Amino acid sequence: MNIEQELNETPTSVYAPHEWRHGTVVAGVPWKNPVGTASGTFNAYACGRFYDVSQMGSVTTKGVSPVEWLGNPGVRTAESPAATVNAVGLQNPGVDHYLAHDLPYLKDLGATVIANVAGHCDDDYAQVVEKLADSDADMLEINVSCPNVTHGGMSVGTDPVALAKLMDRLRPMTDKPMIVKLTPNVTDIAAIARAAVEGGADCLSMINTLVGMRIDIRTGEPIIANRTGGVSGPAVFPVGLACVWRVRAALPDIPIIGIGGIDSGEKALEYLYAGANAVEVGGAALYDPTAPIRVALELEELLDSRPELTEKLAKGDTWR
Amino acid sequence: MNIEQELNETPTSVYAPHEWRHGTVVAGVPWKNPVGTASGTFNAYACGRFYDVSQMGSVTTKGVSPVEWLGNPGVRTAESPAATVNAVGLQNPGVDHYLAHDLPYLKDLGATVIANVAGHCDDDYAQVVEKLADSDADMLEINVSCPNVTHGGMSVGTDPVALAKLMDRLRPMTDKPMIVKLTPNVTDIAAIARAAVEGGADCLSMINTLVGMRIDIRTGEPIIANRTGGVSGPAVFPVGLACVWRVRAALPDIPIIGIGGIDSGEKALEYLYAGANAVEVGGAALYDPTAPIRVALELEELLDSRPELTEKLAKGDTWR
Amino acid sequence: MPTTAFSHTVEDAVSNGRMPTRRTVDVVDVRELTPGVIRLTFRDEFIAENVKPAQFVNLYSANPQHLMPRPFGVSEVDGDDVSLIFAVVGYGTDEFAHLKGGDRVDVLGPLGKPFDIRANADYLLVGGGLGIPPLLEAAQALAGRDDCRAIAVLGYRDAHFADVYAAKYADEVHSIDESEGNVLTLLERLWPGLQESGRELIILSCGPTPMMKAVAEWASKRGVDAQLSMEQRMGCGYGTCVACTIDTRDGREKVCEAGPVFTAHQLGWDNK
Amino acid sequence: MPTTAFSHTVEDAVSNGRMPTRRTVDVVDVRELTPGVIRLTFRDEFIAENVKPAQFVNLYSANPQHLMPRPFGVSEVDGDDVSLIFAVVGYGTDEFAHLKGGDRVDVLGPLGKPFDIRANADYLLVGGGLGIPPLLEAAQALAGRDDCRAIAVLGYRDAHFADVYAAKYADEVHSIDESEGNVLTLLERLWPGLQESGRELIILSCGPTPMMKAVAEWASKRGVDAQLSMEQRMGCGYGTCVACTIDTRDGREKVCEAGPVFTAHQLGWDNK
Ligand SMILES: Cc1cc2nc3c(=O)[nH]c(=O)nc-3n(C[C@H](O)[C@H](O)[C@H](O)COP(=O)(O)OP(=O)(O)OC[C@H]3O[C@@H](n4cnc5c(N)ncnc54)[C@H](O)[C@@H]3O)c2cc1C
Ligand SMILES: Cc1cc2nc3c(=O)[nH]c(=O)nc-3n(C[C@H](O)[C@H](O)[C@H](O)COP(=O)(O)OP(=O)(O)OC[C@H]3O[C@@H](n4cnc5c(N)ncnc54)[C@H](O)[C@@H]3O)c2cc1C
Ligand SMILES: Cc1cc2nc3c(=O)[nH]c(=O)nc-3n(C[C@H](O)[C@H](O)[C@H](O)COP(=O)(O)O)c2cc1C
Ligand SMILES: Cc1cc2nc3c(=O)[nH]c(=O)nc-3n(C[C@H](O)[C@H](O)[C@H](O)COP(=O)(O)O)c2cc1C
Ligand code: FES
Ligand code: FES
Repeated sequence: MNIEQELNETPTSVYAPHEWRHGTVVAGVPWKNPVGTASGTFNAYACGRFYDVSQMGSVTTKGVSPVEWLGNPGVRTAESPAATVNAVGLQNPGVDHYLAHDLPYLKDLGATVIANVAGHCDDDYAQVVEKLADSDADMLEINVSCPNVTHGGMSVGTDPVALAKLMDRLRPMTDKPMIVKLTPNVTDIAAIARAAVEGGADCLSMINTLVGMRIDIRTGEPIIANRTGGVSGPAVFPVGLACVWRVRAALPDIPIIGIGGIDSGEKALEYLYAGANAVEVGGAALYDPTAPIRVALELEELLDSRPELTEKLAKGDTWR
Repeated sequence: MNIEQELNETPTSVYAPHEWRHGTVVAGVPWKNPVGTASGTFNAYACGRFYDVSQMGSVTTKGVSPVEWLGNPGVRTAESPAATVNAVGLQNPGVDHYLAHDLPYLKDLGATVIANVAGHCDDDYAQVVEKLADSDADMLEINVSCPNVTHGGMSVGTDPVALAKLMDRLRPMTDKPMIVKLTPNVTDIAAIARAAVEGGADCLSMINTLVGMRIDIRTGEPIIANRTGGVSGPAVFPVGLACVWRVRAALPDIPIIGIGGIDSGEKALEYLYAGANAVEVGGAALYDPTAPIRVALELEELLDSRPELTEKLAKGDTWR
Repeated sequence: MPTTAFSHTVEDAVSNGRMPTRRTVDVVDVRELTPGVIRLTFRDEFIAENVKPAQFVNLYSANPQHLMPRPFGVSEVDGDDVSLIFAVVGYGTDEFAHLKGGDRVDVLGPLGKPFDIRANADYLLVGGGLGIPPLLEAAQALAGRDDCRAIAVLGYRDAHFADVYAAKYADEVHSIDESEGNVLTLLERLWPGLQESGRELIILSCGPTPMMKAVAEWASKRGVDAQLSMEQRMGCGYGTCVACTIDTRDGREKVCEAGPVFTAHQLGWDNK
Repeated sequence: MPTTAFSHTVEDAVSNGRMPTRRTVDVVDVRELTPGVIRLTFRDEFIAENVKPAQFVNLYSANPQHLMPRPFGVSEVDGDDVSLIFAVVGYGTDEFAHLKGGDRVDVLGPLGKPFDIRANADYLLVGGGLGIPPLLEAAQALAGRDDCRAIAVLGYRDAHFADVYAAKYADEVHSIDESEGNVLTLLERLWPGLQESGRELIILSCGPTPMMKAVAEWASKRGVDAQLSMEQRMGCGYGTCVACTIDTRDGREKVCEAGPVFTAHQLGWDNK
């Protein structure tokens, strides 16, 4: 059997409006299709030049902090095989700017919006969640998995006790579905996942980037000013898939958004078969601006011949 | 500057004997050049058909257990972007067979041999080390990082206490330099490295494979019978490099063998600049049988123009 | 960038007593035999001179995200031209199907243990679907010999895509498709006439595992030796990674090195 | 395999009010101007029609292990043909240097904020080395206009590889190499004659950062406005990843979106 034959031969436009055939529900929130954009690789204005971002299952905005953050200095990106290494360090103009600009802009377009929440300490996260609690954001994603900030970020996401404590504080602040975004840079991702769920997470997303680096052999020094960065792109695909598989095995009922290395409908489908409720496209958008919408369209065609799967998705259930 | 210009234009043969210009010393053991072969991707007879394996800086043999192990059943390998996922499960004919066949064969050829030691429990490791203690092996590598066995393997390599206990037992059993091979599938590789060194490791090697998987979208089931496997190949390069960088920062004096995604002299050189004493080529040999010797030759040319680095290597010192 | 400065020529390998490593060769011809079944011919003197029936070659994708070997049995050799026949089933075979004469492709080989072809015997070449190619190569190897007969027994799903190649070399070609039956149907039909020559009868077979198992059992009941060419997912194809094992009476063996050819006895399919 | 079933045509994008995404275009010509410096021409109607001076395009490697964009300033447009000039410095540029007419390459663009070219002014196009290409495009844009003059001031390490292209469009071309001095040497030499037209004098510059800084300071002292085209490593080239920032008086800005062109004032290089 040729996989290609599963795909419709009539060209489907990545630019034109589309009637989605296979929607899903993630932690109670309807998505037009099971494909979103991952945080930090999506910018409403930049991506909106290339395709109608409201057509995505959801869009996740860049990590937002209580005040403007400048992120890391200098060179922030390097290439690695089938991947990129990035150390942006969560540069963003702060939550007030977000509430005044990006969020209303996206909601006016009709997008389903996940607000990614960043912090250097528990107070930071709490301040952002407080401001987003009654906003128009559809879901909040608590980013405890950024490898490129010294405090907060991954240091919380690698420690089940710290994570449970943070969730105890954030959970009562809003009724919005709360996603916890997990890092693969841990010994036992299921243990962290359990801590997040016990702390009240409605949903988990994984994976954030793997810690990695590149060195310039002309100078012998790291290419990225921050020295190490986060690896994303096709290279991390099997790692993200195994994380979803393991967490699904440990927690049969929690909604999971699968992220990591997705650049085609087939790869998105693998995540659904591993037990994800939905997926997000990250780094692929960096070298192919319409990758997220293309993946959504490709997945749709693959789902057309998989009624058992689409029935489950429609109800918010998962394959396993 | 064009990197290509750094390379000699005269073809160098991967098949013919070679006079190595830049040797090194790893934990007291002289290597003809800083490039070895990684365990599990090297078989003396299979690789020896393609090139003179004694020309390598070292060769590390497949994990060896007290008795024959059959490894995992069924499909053991799957492709992933710029990588492979494998779950061999340490199939090997046992230490007695190793001592009777592979080891003498390699020593007769003049190879510098690292014997990779596998076990399901501390007793297993001890039995193998005991038999290898007075063998002709030049170094022993304790594999506490295989992700594809249920007991032993990675379960020891992710737990500093268990690792220290194992090393306390193995260390007194032999005078041979003892390498501990680390897994990247941990929250803090430097903590594991410290435990290994405190337990008496003379050298560390890293990384073993990352946990990953692939799913067949025709069936919705994992391709590999063991479901998850270990990811190796170019994709893991930036992860391995960052592991070496971090362990070198934590432990300035311990010899380190850098492994992970090396398929060219440039990539080998990045590891040396990250602080490795030497490197090993693993998965690249699976799709290019002469990759290990080619990498050694490429690195040699790059080292020709880096006398500060080669001086350090010659003494067994590192760049950082 | 840098790998170019190293010499990988076949002559260099051979003069140093080594097997040539992965190398880039010219594609001579690519044609579709029936929808989704492709015959690809490339030029490589080393493989052409050395390959034996049931040995295989690795092809490699030109896309460096797809690194793993794609093993294919050799189906025919013509001068320095080496032909394969394969089904398009995934990424690599789709890519190779779109090559054309004048393109280039990376290969390694010949690899694996061939059929054991003994003197003075009659050979039943029993192939199913994409297991047929190595049997064509076996027919070609037997074609020159007076002391052997080659009787091809080929089963297809529908189109009889390989009959024309089998007919070039085999003494007899019998083929069948699913509308009529399978190779067992043919074997039953042929059996009475097969014992006439008085020579030893040997089965060489390649195809889907259930088919080969049935063939082996059929042969065992009749006291006929069978050699079966097996498949397994491969990590390297040349014996270094231990990915490709199957369980045999001799233990868990590498298909790429101990095989792909195993006897029915080794596989435990001879009911002994 | 699957991405082919989707329509990425420029017409489709434009008719839906979108910018066309990454697409494959035909390479028309590739030539080496001086060792290690390449001029590559590809055909793309959309870029040819829309690109403005200092805007850039992303090229992408055909090797899917090398995914990141390679940004290059456009140096000339001729009908639908778009030319770039680049130095071979790494993997991607080496690959592009080996393309030839008839090959294909993936592109995205035009990207970034162009030079602000106002009416009724004299332009000093001050370029250094591989910063020269966008200034050639600026010269071309100015070539049609009666109300502006374009004076190219070009500095090279050795070979004056771009003079011939500058001379096609600029009113004057002055160039220098390291054996004689740098662009500052030329600016000093030209300065007395530059004020004669009475029109506003504007500097457009691109080149190594130390050169641009010196040019900006030279301009500032003389009350001349300077626009500078900057470089930074890019993750996407179109504003989505925030990898490409530099620090300006307006904050930490994306070079690919707020730039590559910044004023000397924005960069804090005007000593005000
Ligand atoms: C010794 C041997 C001889 C073979 N000879 C032939 C032949 O003559 N004609 C023919 O059509 N096929 C043959 N095959 C099967 C052929 O190797 C696979 O169909 C082919 O590798 C699929 O590659 P792909 O890239 O299209 O599939 P993908 O699924 O994209 O490949 C991914 C990986 O899985 C491996 N793989 C996928 N399917 C198989 C399979 N069935 N067997 C082994 N590996 C697989 C690929 O090699 C690759 O490493 C042979 C297999 C073996 C082991
Ligand atoms: C807006 C802009 C316009 C440019 N215009 C030109 C031009 O007209 N002519 C020209 O010769 N060069 C130009 N450059 C620099 C050019 O982009 C790099 O030389 C090129 O990307 C190097 O690619 P590589 O694959 O050969 O290098 P590699 O080192 O193999 O590339 C690895 C990664 O690093 C990036 N990279 C490496 N060096 C640079 C660099 N100096 N600047 C930015 N990214 C880099 C690459 O884009 C790639 O993502 C421009 C850069 C920018 C940002
Ligand atoms: C440039 C860049 C910036 C990112 N910024 C964020 C961020 O702000 N918040 C977050 O949770 N994840 C961030 N990520 C991680 C991605 O959302 C995603 O989890 C990761 O890249 C893996 O998916 P991919 O392989 O599809 O890129 C960022 C990734 C990249 C490449
Ligand atoms: C097929 C295969 C088998 C392996 N077997 C072993 C083993 O027996 N012992 C061990 O310590 N590492 C083993 N490894 C890990 C490699 O030695 C190496 O650490 C890893 O593959 C990363 O390097 P690479 O990216 O160069 O392949 C194996 C890897 C592969 C691909
Ligand atoms: S495929 Fe590697 S040993 Fe057989
Ligand atoms: S390169 Fe991505 S925002 Fe500029």
